[in-house]
Amino acid sequence: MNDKLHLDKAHLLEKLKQMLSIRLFEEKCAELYTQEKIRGFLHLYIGEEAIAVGVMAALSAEDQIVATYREHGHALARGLSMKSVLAEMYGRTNGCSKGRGGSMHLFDKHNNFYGGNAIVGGGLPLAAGLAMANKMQATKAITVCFFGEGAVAEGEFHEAMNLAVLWQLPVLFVCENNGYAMGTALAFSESEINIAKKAKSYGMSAEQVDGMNVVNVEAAAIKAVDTIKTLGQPYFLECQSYRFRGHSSFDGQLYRDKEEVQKWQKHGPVIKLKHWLRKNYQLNGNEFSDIELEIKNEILDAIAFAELGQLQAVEDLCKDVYSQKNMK
Amino acid sequence: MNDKLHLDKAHLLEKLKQMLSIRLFEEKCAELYTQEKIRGFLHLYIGEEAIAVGVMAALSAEDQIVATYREHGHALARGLSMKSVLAEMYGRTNGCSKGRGGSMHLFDKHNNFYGGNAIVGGGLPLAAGLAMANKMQATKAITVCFFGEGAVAEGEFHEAMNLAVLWQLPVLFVCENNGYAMGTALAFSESEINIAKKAKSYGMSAEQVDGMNVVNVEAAAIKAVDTIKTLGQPYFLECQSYRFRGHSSFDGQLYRDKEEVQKWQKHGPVIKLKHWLRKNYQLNGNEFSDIELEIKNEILDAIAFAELGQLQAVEDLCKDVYSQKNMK
Amino acid sequence: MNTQKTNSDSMTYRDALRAGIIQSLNEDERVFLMGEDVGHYGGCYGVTKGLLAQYGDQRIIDTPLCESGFVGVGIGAALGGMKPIVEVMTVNFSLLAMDQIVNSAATLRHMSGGQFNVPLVIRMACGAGLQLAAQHSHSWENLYAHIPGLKVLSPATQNDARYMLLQALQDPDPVLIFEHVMLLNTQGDVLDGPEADMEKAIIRKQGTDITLITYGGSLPKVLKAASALEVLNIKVEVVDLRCLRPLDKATIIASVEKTHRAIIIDEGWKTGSLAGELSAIIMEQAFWTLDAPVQRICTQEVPIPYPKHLEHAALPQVDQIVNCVQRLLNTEL
Amino acid sequence: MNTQKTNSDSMTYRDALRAGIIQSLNEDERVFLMGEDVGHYGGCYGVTKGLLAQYGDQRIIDTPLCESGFVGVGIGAALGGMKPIVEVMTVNFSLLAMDQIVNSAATLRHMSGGQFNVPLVIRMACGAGLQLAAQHSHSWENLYAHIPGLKVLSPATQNDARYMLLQALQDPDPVLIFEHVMLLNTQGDVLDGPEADMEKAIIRKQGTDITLITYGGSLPKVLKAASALEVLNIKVEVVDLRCLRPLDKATIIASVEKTHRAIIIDEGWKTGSLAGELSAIIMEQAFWTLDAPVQRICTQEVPIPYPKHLEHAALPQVDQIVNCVQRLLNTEL
Ligand SMILES: Cc1ncc(C[n+]2csc(CCOP(=O)(O)OP(=O)(O)O)c2C)c(N)n1
Ligand SMILES: Cc1ncc(C[n+]2csc(CCOP(=O)(O)OP(=O)(O)O)c2C)c(N)n1
Ligand SMILES: [Mg+2]
Ligand SMILES: [Mg+2]
Repeated sequence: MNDKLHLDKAHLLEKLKQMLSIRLFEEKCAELYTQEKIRGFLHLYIGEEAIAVGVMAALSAEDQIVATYREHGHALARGLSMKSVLAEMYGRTNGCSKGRGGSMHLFDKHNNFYGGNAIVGGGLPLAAGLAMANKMQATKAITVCFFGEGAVAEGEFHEAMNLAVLWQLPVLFVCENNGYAMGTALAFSESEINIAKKAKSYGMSAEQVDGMNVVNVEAAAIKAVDTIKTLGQPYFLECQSYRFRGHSSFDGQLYRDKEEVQKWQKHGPVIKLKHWLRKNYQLNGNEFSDIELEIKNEILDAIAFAELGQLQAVEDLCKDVYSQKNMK
Repeated sequence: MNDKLHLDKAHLLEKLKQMLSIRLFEEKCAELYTQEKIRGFLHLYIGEEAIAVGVMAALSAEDQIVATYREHGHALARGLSMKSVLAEMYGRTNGCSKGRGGSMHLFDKHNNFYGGNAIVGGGLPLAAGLAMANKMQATKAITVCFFGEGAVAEGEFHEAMNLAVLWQLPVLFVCENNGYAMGTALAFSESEINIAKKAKSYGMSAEQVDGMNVVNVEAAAIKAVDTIKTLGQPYFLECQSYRFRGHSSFDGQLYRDKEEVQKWQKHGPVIKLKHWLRKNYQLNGNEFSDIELEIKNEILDAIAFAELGQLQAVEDLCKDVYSQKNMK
Repeated sequence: MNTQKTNSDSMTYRDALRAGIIQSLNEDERVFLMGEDVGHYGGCYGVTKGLLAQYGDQRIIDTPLCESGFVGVGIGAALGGMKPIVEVMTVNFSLLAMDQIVNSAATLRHMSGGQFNVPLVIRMACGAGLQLAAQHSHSWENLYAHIPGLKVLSPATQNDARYMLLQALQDPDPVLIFEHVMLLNTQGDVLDGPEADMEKAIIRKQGTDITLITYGGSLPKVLKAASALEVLNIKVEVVDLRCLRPLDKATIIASVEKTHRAIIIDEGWKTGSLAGELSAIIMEQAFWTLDAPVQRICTQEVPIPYPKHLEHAALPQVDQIVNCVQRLLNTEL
Repeated sequence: MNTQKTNSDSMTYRDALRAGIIQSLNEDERVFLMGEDVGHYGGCYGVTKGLLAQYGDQRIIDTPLCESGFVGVGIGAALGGMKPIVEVMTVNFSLLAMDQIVNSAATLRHMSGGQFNVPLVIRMACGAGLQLAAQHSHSWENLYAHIPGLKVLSPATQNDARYMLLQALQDPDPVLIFEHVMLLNTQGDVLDGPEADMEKAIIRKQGTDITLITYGGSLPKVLKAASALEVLNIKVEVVDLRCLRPLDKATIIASVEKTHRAIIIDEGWKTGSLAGELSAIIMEQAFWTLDAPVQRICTQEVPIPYPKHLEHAALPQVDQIVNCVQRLLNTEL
């Protein structure tokens, strides 16, 4: 199964770079938020980068992505440019959603990125529906749905799991289990805290993966995609991970103590892969700082791009509510 | 565990009489429906009587019942009079809901009968809430929630199961698996057709019971109630049964063939217990026809009662929308 | 738009709905029908009877009971290039799917800056009259007509039942169609095409004395009242809205400017009703032409009671309409 | 009703809400608070901060994400003799619980012939202004004000934030309370009791030239406009509805009969809004006293866009109100 998984240095360096890009990009976003360049809610993916990067590595261009409000990492890993993502957070017309959506609603048709959904669980039936369309049209595409473990308690999780298995839909469900839904620890929200086991109870193939290890995630995702494409069945991955930052821009984090956060940070996805590359592939300081520098320049370009972006005309306020044809 | 279960003739005769009462009462209701004495939807319980009768036998007066739109049997088995139930279907003020609810909305405070709910799955969280109130007020009461297997696909099933186990609520869920949700066979609605197994996946004690055998149902219910009251945990019974009549007043039953219905009718709950009593307790023709006669007279009294019932004054149309205190 | 009565034939509203579904399935292979009991059962009100046998289970799909789930699947399938007709058995259950309809279907185009659209049609039975009581008799058109991003249709005639679905399927955005249960058995002419664009109101009866504005299940009552008033020599103009979002304000205002009086007949509960919106629109756009205050005849503020006489008293009725018209014209007899 | 300003003190709307919750927990042991992140997190907007430590997890209950489930549990607990305060984090998620609210909480008393009642209070944050975009900025008061069996409150002042919860808990029927997010940080006087019954509107500013009717998050904007107009010597009367169902029609009509002109300011989308209902009520009950058509200033027909300037353009604003008043009084300067 892992024949598709290349553990050579080039491949791993690429994963490192992708995760680091997300990390540095979001650290900058946090900074820009305090400067009020970005407004609304800002949900950072910091600590969870291995999931999006590992899963996207297993996908093809025609595959479709459905994500949540915590989707910067998914957008970048899927191939959206920092420019279009940051410009969106600036609310500019050169943003990936023309500035209408902001951080929680990143969309990109070219990358089959079906967005940022800010309703917890809302993306699950939608992803099943995209998969149904793919099945009906006999395309090769599969649909991948990312969601947090908090969504598992929602009725829509239950309904989507049942429909996906009942109708044998080509969809990959990726549960990003970071242990908390806002301030609610998993044990306070689920009578059964093994999420993969819950998925299995619908007759779905499901497994738990170390979401802090990009190689494990990629390997599991490749296996999942193979299964979906060959057997035409849904598949479920529970990626165990951790959110290093607060839930969103406003979060006192009263619900967990610093020690817990620090413990997880020690095994962060970026640092883990970096050390591993050092040990086994003699990754040296220069190589790493070259990558870092490249990313930082990309971020600076993105900021310049966003700053130069236009604001939509107020006259266009009600644009894109209905199709042109029907615009009143 | 079965020390509470009396298999003596008197007890079994009582169960036979209760089931037969429901059977004959509903056969008369069907007749009255064709005479347009009863209107709206009429969902008959014929074939499933053993479930309500068996479960109610295990309950105490303080326990609470939440049922569905197919609840005539539950109401009668719980102790509502044929008079108040039939008068309700006539829409008269002497009905158990003062004539406001009709067949789908039988309520009775004295019997802790929390009604008839016509939204599939709607009663599940409500029952969990009643159980929560009992737990908070440290009463001995438990709450029993009846629902069909079709409700299992609803998100509310999932949400209620999780909350009941997570919060250890004293509630008994009774799934009346009659194989069909209107015209949709279980296999078309669930990827996992073992409903008890689904319940177990939430960490709930659950078992499958022969819903056509009142003794089995009563035994299982007694065990369930014991567990709930001693351990303070929810419990789940899947009672496998069959609906002999159409889903409601309008049903061509295109979705199943007569043979299937006849096969099940051979093992109907009434006929089964009747034969068993004949074989093992020398139930003789006279005994049985005496029971039948008694029931038929009760039905005639109920009709007379309903016919004499008053219609609510049109001036009171908007009564009981808000409490008196707040009436405008 | 074809309005000749050439080869028009008479059929029930139910059969017209079925004929519309059949045509849409025949004309576009991206179209499929999904909902509770649309297949083996034949539709809770018999609308889809026979379709499963005719089109197979890939295009006529029985869903489990999970309104939010299968409506969400419909939205996703529409995003993915299909043209789903999702039947939510009755509007009474649609609240379970309302989050998907309002927060996803209605917002996706806008949130994505116009990149994605949702060509989804959702059909629901609606309305009271069958003594189905408090949870099964709702008229919630205004809950949905309030939502930008949605279009809301209310076919009141057999011809609209026949053709509005096809018009809705031509629309790139999500369209809701409300089918009133009391219309299903009514018989009427079906032409060989729609009488007007989906978003246009139609004057069902010309008149000069007063404008009666209505939609859906109330239209037959209003037309009955209009005929009764005709005998009294009162010329009523009847506006059938047809489309509840967007509203055809031009037609409404033109009629009121002609008659100077209006009554809105709406089966929704009065408070917060679509009738309120219509009254407000007339206030804003035709105030100076009004000879009397616009009136509303709506459902009483009560969950529909089971008994026939109370259900009847709760809903708009012909005599109420007749009396209200007479009061407004000061032609009390 | 106590209205003296004796020992009144100033606090934020947020602190007033918390003080109200604390008093209700202290005064009645049947009261408990349940909702997403009300406990360990301290409430998504910090309203319930500290309550878990103070009252323990039997009375401050963090729920999983399952709006329909825990609202349904709240209804059942109310039926069972408790007095639950259920927090639906924000109205934006309330559609997931709307079936329970509308088909159960609102109907149980009626369906049971008055045998059962549901003394439940549901609190929700609502409104736009924080650039939270299309799925997180809703004003859906009218979706609920349309439903018989429910009562709907909209505290717009610190004093109402402080006391309306207690009034709601005295009510034997289900009450919804909408707390506008833009009010949370606003500071104001809190008296030692409510200024009026929960169902009464309050005239926040006396005037003779025109009546401005509003509620919730729009009240501060309307009062700002009123002061601006005062400078221009225009005497505006401001009606704060407070209770959106039932509506205090007497107060509304009395004011309009005095001023002969009215504008309704409502953050809901215009079409199908509560503002429409209010305009219709004035049409029906005060038409002959009107000197000009009633106007509505509502939110534009668009899912709220993310960028500040578009969000601002979508919502009712002070300058719009000022201009509209001037237009209506033909005092264009
Ligand atoms: C239906 C719904 N309920 C509540 C919220 C508010 N909310 C936003 S994110 C969140 C926590 C979700 O946790 P999880 O699913 O684990 O995702 P995570 O944020 O941890 O990535 C909550 C409660 C929402 N957006 N949607
Ligand atoms: C939420 C909801 N969806 C659909 C319906 C229409 N409906 C009424 S009963 C029913 C079938 C329910 O089947 P099941 O739960 O198995 O109960 P049974 O009728 O077999 O006793 C359906 C689809 C409803 N009442 N509520
Ligand atoms: Mg999480
Ligand atoms: Mg069934």
